[in-house]
Amino acid sequence: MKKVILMISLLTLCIFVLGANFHIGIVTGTVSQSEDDLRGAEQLIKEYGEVANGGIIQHVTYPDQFMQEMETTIAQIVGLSDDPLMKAIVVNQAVPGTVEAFRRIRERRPDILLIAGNPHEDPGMIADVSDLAITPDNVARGYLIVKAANMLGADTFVHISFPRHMSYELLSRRRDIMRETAKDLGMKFVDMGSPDPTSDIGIAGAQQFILEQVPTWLETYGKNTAFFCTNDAHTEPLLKRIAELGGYFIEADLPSPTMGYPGALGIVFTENEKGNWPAIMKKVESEVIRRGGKGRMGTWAFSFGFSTTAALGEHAKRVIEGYSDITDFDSVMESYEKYTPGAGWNGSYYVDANGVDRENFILVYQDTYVFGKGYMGMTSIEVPEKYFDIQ
Amino acid sequence: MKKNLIRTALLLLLIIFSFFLYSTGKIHYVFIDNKTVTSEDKTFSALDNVSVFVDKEDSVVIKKRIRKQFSVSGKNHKITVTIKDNDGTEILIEKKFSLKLSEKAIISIPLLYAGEENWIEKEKFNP
Amino acid sequence: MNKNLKKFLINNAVPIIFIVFSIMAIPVSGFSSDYLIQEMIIRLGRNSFLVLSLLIPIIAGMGLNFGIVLGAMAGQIGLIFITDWQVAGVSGMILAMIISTPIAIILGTLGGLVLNKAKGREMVTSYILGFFINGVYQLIVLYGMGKIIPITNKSILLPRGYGIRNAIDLNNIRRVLDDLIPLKIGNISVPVATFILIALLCLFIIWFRKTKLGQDMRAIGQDMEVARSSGINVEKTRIISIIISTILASYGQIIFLQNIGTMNTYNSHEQIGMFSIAALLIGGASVIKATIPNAFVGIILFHLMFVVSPRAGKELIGQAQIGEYFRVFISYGIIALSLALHSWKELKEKERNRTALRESLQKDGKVES
Amino acid sequence: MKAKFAEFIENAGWPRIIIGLFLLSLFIMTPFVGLRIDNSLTDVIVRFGMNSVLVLSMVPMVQAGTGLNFGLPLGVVAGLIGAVTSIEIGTKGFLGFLTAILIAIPFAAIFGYGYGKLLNKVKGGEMMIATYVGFSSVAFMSILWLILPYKSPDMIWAYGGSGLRTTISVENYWFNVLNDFLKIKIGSHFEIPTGMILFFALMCLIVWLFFRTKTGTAITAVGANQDFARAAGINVDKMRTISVVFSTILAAVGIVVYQQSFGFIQLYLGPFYMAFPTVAAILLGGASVHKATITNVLIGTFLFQGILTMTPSVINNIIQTDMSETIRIIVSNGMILYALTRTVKAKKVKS
Repeated sequence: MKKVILMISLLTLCIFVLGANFHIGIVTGTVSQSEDDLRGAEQLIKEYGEVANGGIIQHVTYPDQFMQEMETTIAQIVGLSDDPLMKAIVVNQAVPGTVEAFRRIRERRPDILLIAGNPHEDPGMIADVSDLAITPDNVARGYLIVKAANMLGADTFVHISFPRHMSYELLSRRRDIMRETAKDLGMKFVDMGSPDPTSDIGIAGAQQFILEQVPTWLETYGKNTAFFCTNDAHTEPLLKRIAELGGYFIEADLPSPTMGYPGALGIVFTENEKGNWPAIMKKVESEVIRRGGKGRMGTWAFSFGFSTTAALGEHAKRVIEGYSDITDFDSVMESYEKYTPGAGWNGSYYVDANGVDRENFILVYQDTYVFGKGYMGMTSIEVPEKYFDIQ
Repeated sequence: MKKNLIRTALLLLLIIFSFFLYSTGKIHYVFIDNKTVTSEDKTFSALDNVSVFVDKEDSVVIKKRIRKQFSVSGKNHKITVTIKDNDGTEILIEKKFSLKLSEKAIISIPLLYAGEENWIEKEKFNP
Repeated sequence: MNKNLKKFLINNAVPIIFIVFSIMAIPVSGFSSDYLIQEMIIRLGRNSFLVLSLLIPIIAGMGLNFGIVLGAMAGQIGLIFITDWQVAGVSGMILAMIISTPIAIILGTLGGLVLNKAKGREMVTSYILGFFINGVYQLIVLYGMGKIIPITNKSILLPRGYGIRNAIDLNNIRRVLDDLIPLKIGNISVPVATFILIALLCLFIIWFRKTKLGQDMRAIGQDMEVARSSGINVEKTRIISIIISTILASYGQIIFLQNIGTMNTYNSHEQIGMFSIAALLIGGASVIKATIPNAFVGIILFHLMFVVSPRAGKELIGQAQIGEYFRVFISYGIIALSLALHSWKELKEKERNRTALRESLQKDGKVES
Repeated sequence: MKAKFAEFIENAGWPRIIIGLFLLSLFIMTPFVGLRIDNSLTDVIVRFGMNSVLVLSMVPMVQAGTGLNFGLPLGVVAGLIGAVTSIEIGTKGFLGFLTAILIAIPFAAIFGYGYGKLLNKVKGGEMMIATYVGFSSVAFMSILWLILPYKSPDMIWAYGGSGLRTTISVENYWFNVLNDFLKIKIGSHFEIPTGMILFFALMCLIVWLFFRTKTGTAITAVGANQDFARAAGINVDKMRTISVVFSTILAAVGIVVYQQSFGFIQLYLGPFYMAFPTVAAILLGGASVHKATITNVLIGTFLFQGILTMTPSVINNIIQTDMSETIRIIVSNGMILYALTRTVKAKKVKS
C-alpha cells in the first residue's frame, strides 16, 4: 500500500513538476531473453511513470526469437513512432532490424531521437542511422579479460563460441585480440566450438554440451584455465561446472551479477534484496565463496543491460529537456553513474575501418569485480595500441 | 538440335542482359571536394555557399574544406552545382561525365568554378 | 434459416474468429488506423510472393513445402553477390534474381529428389531438409566466401578475411521496387510496382494450372497411382513443382528483403517457411487445397494479428514483458484453432454428404457422431 | 549364417547400420583426437537416459495413428508445472522427484484430454496442428510463469522479485536422484546412471504391458485401420484420446527425468525446441508415422544422442575452430534425412 501511494505521488510529481509533454519509448528483450535490460525499463517506469498512467515511458519488447522475426522487431519499434508525443526511442539490445526500424522512423518522424544500446548489427550501419549507440567495449575487453585472467594466475584461455556469433564483427575481433593477448602473455589459447542454442537442438542441448565438456577441458588443459563464452545460454552451465571443478571465469559477455550466477548456483534471494544491486552482489559473492569460487570468478558489479537501458532513457530525457547534448560523452557517463554509484567506467569512440572516429558510437566498459578479491582495477590499465589494430 | 540452339541463344541473351544490368546498376563513388587546391602554380580557393547534387539526389551543402561522398549507379552522370556569390547572385554550373566500371571520381568545386579542364579526376577503385 | 446461418458460420469460422479478435484488439492496442492500413499494405507487398510460392506443390499433392527456405537461401546468395559487386537499384535486384535462379533450380531439384524418396511425409522431410541445407549454406557463406568464392567488399566481409557478416546492409536496393512507381493516397504510400509483380505471379499461377503440366500435377495430387498408370511421369513432375516453388520463393525472399532493407545473413530465411505456411493456413487453405484468395486473406489476417496483439496484450495485462508471449500464444493458438475448425468443417461436410447419400438411397440413416 | 546376417540387416535396416557404424567410427577416433573413450561413453549413456522417456512418449500416439507428437511441448510444460511446484513445496531427494511426477501427471492428463479431443477433430492433419499447439502452449505457459504466485526464493527473479527465472537449479532438491541410485562407477571416468536406466526400463515395461491390455490392443487396432476398428465396435475417438493422454503423461514424466540429470529446469522457451530432437530420434530409430516400437525408441535415442554428443566433441578436437558446429549441423541432419528417405523406400518394396 505504502508503495502504491509512493508511486502515485511520484507520478503526479512528475506530471506537475516536469509538465511532461513528451514520451520516451523503450524497447527491450523479454524477461526470459534478457532480464536485466527489461528491469532497466521497469526502473525508468518506476521513476517517470508509464504513458498509460500519464507518465512518459512507453515500454515494449521485441520477440524472443528476434533473429528470425525481424519483421516483428521492426514493427514494434516503428509502432512507437505512431505516438505524436514520442520524442525519443531507446532500443536495448538493438537486435537485427533496429537499423531498418530507425530508417523508417527517420523518414516519417525526423524529430525523434534514436538511441541504440548494444547493437547487434554492424557498427557502421547503426552509427549511420542512430543519434547515439553504446556497446560494451569488446576491443578493449579482448585484451583486459585475458589480462585479468593472467593476473589471477591462469595459464590457458578457452574461448567458447559458434559460427553465428563469429559472424559479428566485434565478437570475432574480440576473439582475435584475445588470442593475440594470450600469445603475448605466454598463455595457451584454445578456440572451442559449441552448439548454437538457436539451432535444431535448442537451449538445453547446447547447455548439456557445456556441462559434459567442461570437466574434459579442465582435465586436458589443467585447473589454471580461464573460460569465456559469447552466449548467455552457455554461461549458466559453465559457471556451475567452474564453481564445482575449478578454472577461472573472468566475466560474461554481458556481465551482471544476475547473469548466470543465480540460476547456475541456485542462489536464494530474499525480499529485501529485490531491486537492490549491491545487496544482490553481496549475496552472489557469499554464495560463490561458499562454493570455493573465491578469487576465480568475476563479473561487473552493476549489470550492463540494466544500467544501459536506464541510463540511455535518463540521458534521452535530459537531452529532450535541453540539459545535455546527445553525443556528449561526459553527460552519457553522468547518466550511467546515476544508476551505478561507485562503479568505475571507461570508454572510447568506435573507430571504423576507414579510421574515422564515430562520435555517436560509444564503447564502454566497467571495472571487473572478482568475488572474494574485489575490483581488479581494469579501468585504469592502459590497453596497448597494437591491439586496436587487430582486425 | 534446333531446341538446343534456341536454348543456347536464350542463355547467351540472359548473360548479355546480366552484363547490361551490372553496368547500369554498378555503384560509383563520387567524392566532391570544396578545398583550396593548387594546380599548375595557380591557387584556387575554396568557396562559400556551395550546394551540389549528382543525378537526382537531393542537393547537399558543402562547406569550405570539406569532402562529401556520393554514390551513384550507372555509367553517365550529371553534376549540378549552385554557388551563391557574396552579392547574392546564384551561379549554376552543370557538367556531364561518365565513368568506367571500376572507377571513382573526385571532383573539385574550385576548379570547376574556375572552368579548369582538370576539375574531375578518375581513379581506379576497389571497395 | 437457422441452418443456413449455421452453415455460414461453420464455413467462415476462421475469418470470423479473426475479425472478432481484431475488433476487440485494435482499439486496445491504441494504434492509429493510418498506421495499421499502411502496415498491412507494406506486409501484403512484402509477403505475398513468398506465400504464393507455396501453391504449386500443394496442387501436386506434396503438402506444405517447408522447403521454400531453400529458395530463400538461394535468393540471399544472389543478394550477397550484388552487394559485393555494388550493383544498385532495380538493375541490382533483377541481377540478384538472375543469379539466384540457377541456385534455386539446383536446390529445388535436390529437394524434389529427396521428397520423392519420402512420399507421404513430405512436410517433416522438407522441414529437416531445411536444417540440413542451412548447414551447407553456413559452410559456404561463413567459410567459403572470401576464401574460395571471391568477395572483396569490406562492408560485407568479416575483417578476418573470410565469411560474410551477420547483418548485411541492403541500402543499395532498399525499397527500389516498392518506390519504383510512387503512389501516395493520403498518408499512405502504396508499392505499386510490387503489386503489379504480384498480380503477374497470380496470372502465371492461374495460367499454369491450365497447362498440360498443371493438369498433370493436379492428377498426381488427386491420385498418384492413377496418374502414373495414365502415363504421367510422376517423379519428374513432382520435382518440377518443387523447382518452380523454390525459384518463386527465391524471388519472394529478394522482394521481402528489398522492403526490409537489411538482411540477417544466417537467420533471415529460417522462419520464412513457418510464417508463410501459417499465413496460408489462416487464409483458409488446407494441406490439399489452397487458392490465391486464401493467400491474400491469410496474409492480412495473420499480420494484422501480429502487429496488434503484442500491444494489445501489454495494455490488457499491464506488463510489457507479457505482450510478447501474448502475441506468440495468440498467433499460434489461433492457427491451431483455425486448423482444427477447418478440418472439422470438412468432416461435417463429408458427414452431410454421407447422410444425404444415405437418405437418397432410402436407407434408414443413423448419423454417426 | 549368411541368412541370419541378412535377417539382421533386414530387421535393423541399412540406415541404422550405417549410422551405427558411423557412430562406432567416432568412438574409435576418440583416443586419437585426445578424448577419453570412457568419458564419451558415459556422456552418451547419460544422454540416452535423459532423453529416452521423452522419446518413448511418442509411441502411444504413433500406435493410435495420431502421428508423431509434435505437440510434445504440451506434455513438457505439464512436467514443468510438476517440477516447479515440487520445489515450491520444498520436498527434496527422491521424494521431491516423485512429488514432481505426481503433480505433473494430473496436469498432463487434463492437457492431454483437451489435446486429444482437438486432435480427434482434425484426423489426417494432426502433425501440423500439434506443432502449433505445442508452440502456443509454450507461449501461454510463459505468461503463467510470470504471473503464477510462486514464492520460493530459489526460483524467482533476483532483481524483479517475482515471476520464475528462465533457469532454475534443482541442485538443492532432486539433482541426480535417479542417476546416483545404484550408480556403477568404473575407474574415475566411467559411470552408468543405473537408476535412470532402470526407471526407463520401468517405463518401457509399463508401455509394453499397456499395449497388451484390452485397451492397448484396441489402440493398436485403431492405428492400423480406423474403419476396420470402428466396424469391430471399438470407440475410435476414445482410444485416440487415451493414447494422447498417455503420451502427454509420458512426456511430462520424461521431462522430470531429463531435469534431474540435467540439473536445471528450463522454463519459457526451453520446451520450444524439445519436440524436434525427440521426433528425429524416433525416426532415426526406424519408426514411421504409423508404427513405432520400444526397440525403435532404444535404437533411435542411442544413435541420435550418440551422434549429437560425439560429433561436436570429436570434430572440435580435430579442427579447433567454431566451424565444428556447422559440420555437426550438416552431419546430424544429413543422417536424419538419410534415415527418413530410406525407411519409406524399404516399406514400399515390402508392400
